[in-house]
Amino acid sequence: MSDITSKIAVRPSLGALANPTRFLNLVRILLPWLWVVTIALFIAGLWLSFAAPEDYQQGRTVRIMFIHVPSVWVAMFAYMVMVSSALGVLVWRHPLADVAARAAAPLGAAFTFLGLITGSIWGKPMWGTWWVWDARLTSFLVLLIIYLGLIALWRAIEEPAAAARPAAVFILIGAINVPIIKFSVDWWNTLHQPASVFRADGPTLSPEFLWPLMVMALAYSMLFLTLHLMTMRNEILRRRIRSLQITTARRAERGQVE
Amino acid sequence: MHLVVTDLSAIRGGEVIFSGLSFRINEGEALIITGHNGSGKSTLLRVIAGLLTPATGEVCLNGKPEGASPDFDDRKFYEHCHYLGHENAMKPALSVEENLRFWRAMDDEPHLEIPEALEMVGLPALAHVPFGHLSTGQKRRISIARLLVSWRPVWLLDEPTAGLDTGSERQFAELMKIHLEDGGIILAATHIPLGLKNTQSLVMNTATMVDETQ
Amino acid sequence: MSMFDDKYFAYVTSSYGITLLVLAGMVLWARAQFKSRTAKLDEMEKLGITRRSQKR
Amino acid sequence: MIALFLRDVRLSWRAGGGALTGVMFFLAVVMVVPFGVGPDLNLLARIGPAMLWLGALLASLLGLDRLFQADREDGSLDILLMNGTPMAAIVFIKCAAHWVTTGLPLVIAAPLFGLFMNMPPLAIAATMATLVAGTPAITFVGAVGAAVTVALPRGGLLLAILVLPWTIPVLIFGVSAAYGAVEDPAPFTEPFIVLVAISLFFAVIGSLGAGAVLRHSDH
Repeated sequence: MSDITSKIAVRPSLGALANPTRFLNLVRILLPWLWVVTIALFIAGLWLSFAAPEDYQQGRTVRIMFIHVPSVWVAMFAYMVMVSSALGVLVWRHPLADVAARAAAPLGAAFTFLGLITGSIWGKPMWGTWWVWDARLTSFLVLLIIYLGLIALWRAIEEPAAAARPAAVFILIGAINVPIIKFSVDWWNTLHQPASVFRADGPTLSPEFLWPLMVMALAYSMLFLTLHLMTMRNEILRRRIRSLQITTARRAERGQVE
Repeated sequence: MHLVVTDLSAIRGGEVIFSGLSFRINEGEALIITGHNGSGKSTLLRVIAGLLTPATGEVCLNGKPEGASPDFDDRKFYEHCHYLGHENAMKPALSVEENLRFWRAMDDEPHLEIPEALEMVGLPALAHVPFGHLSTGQKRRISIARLLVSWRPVWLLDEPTAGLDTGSERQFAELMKIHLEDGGIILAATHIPLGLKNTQSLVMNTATMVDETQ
Repeated sequence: MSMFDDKYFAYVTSSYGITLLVLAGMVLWARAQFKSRTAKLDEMEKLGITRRSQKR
Repeated sequence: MIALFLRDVRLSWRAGGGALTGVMFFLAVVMVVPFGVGPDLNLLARIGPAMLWLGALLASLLGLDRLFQADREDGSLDILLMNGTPMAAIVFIKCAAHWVTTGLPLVIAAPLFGLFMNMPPLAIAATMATLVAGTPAITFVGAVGAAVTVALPRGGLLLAILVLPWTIPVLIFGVSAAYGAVEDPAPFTEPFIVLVAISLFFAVIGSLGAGAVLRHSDH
């Protein structure tokens, strides 16, 4: 019976964050500040977006842009975080990499779902239907399926260490979809309007729209970062409980001296 | 209360496993079934447990242990039996306590409380541990604990001490003694001497009855 | 108030409403999970510790 | 008996339980249709109810082979067989638990997928109603297939083939009821009532049948 004593197999590796206990302390210290910054950004963003003038065509619905676009960006940002975590698992074998990837998946799925819903509500008055099968929306729906597939994969394999590599490989395979989303508006003639911020020759949005969008995007990103630290902490705790259960069983086995 | 088996025979896959088997076991007695592998020990236990239909013969339980529920007799025979097969009948994803609580709720005659049952098998600390994390020996002892959480007079045990170390074996022999003293009946297919007093033994390959031996 | 009789009003409020629901849901879910796990961990640590010191 | 229901529901959420797989498969089926059929919205709206029904049918057949196999592999099935309760009741409760963890999520997800198929709200509501009435029939009839194939290694595939013929009436009445709600001449209530009748009928036949098969299979 191999004697599993250490709670999480920690190998010497780069970065102070590698040690889960130190990471947990860091999170405990950082969280209050992160919440303060996130809430402040949200207040500023919402205030700015409601101060923005109405769009001459869309009227009031342009306000939906301020919550649709950030959630799409964060959905893809979350996937980028998972891709780097997947590399962390496969290349550098960083012990927290799988934790980071696994913690980001539900958040990414939620932001993707939000992006789909708000986009669909925003599109209804303009396109007349809730959903249209065009390149941008479909590839974004594929992103949601990839997220849900990853969550199902992680839930299917009970042993966390065993799930790390297959999940990482699946993340990398799924990564092809993100550029497709980004450039789908350019490659195919889509109903979805072309990129208006991150473009070769600079944003086409006028400043009073650009500022609320930027602040809201920052607020969303900070929210994601805060939630991601929390879900990573939850995942570490889940693994601690699990290994503590294993050691209790092992100790009961060894303690069986009549 | 006594268990009577008359002219029992079983055929599986067209081949006669055993035939013309009759015996009677009284309250507080045990029957140790031995024989080489594939001699039909498990088949006999599964037939008595009602999981396999016998070719001929019948199994019946006469009389009633004191303190049994009024409608004791009219329930099917196997409802008075606990069966412990090669598998442990526990879900790896559920914790030990959840598994035992489930089996205790499934039977209508609860017996020991779960902590008490775990204490009897010497694993009190494992209540919250998911069953999948236990070692083979511990899993076997938890499936033995299942026999304790609800009361059924007849125990049908197929290699009960498989995977157990000597300490746990002695502990289980102790549990079997207590069950016999409580007026139960035990049929156990095992090679390991369980040190029980009033036992009959049945050697399966020649399917003959060997009378009372220590 | 022109703000309310605008026919787009329903769209804006519903999208903001759903966003608020989902974001708040995520935060509450994360906090609830944290609380239940720390509670379970403390309970097991306490249990775990007494088991170790108590010589059977 | 509630204990068995609660255990199965709780199990489907634990690691390896597969609670999400039914809905995911349903989403995959609905998503693939526009790629095959083309993004023409009113065509999609016309075939919407049929596609939702096909997806729900295949998705609920998906998880059925594990209905008894999991219990057989870990020995629980033997102990359940020795329980005092008649096997039909045990099968009924396991089917109910399976329906709640697989069938119900399909119904809850149907409106979202209805939007993907550009279906009008009335059609979505009708499809949801027919799905609520129809998916139990699939689970119960599938239970008989699951009981028959419980000992076979690749039971899942055989189950789908065995059970598909009996699910055709469910599909026919389900889709016709869904269309009935939208096109005026076609009735909604008549096929819907037949659908409910089929579900109740299969609930009895399926439970009794699967119970008998499990009871008398000398494996």
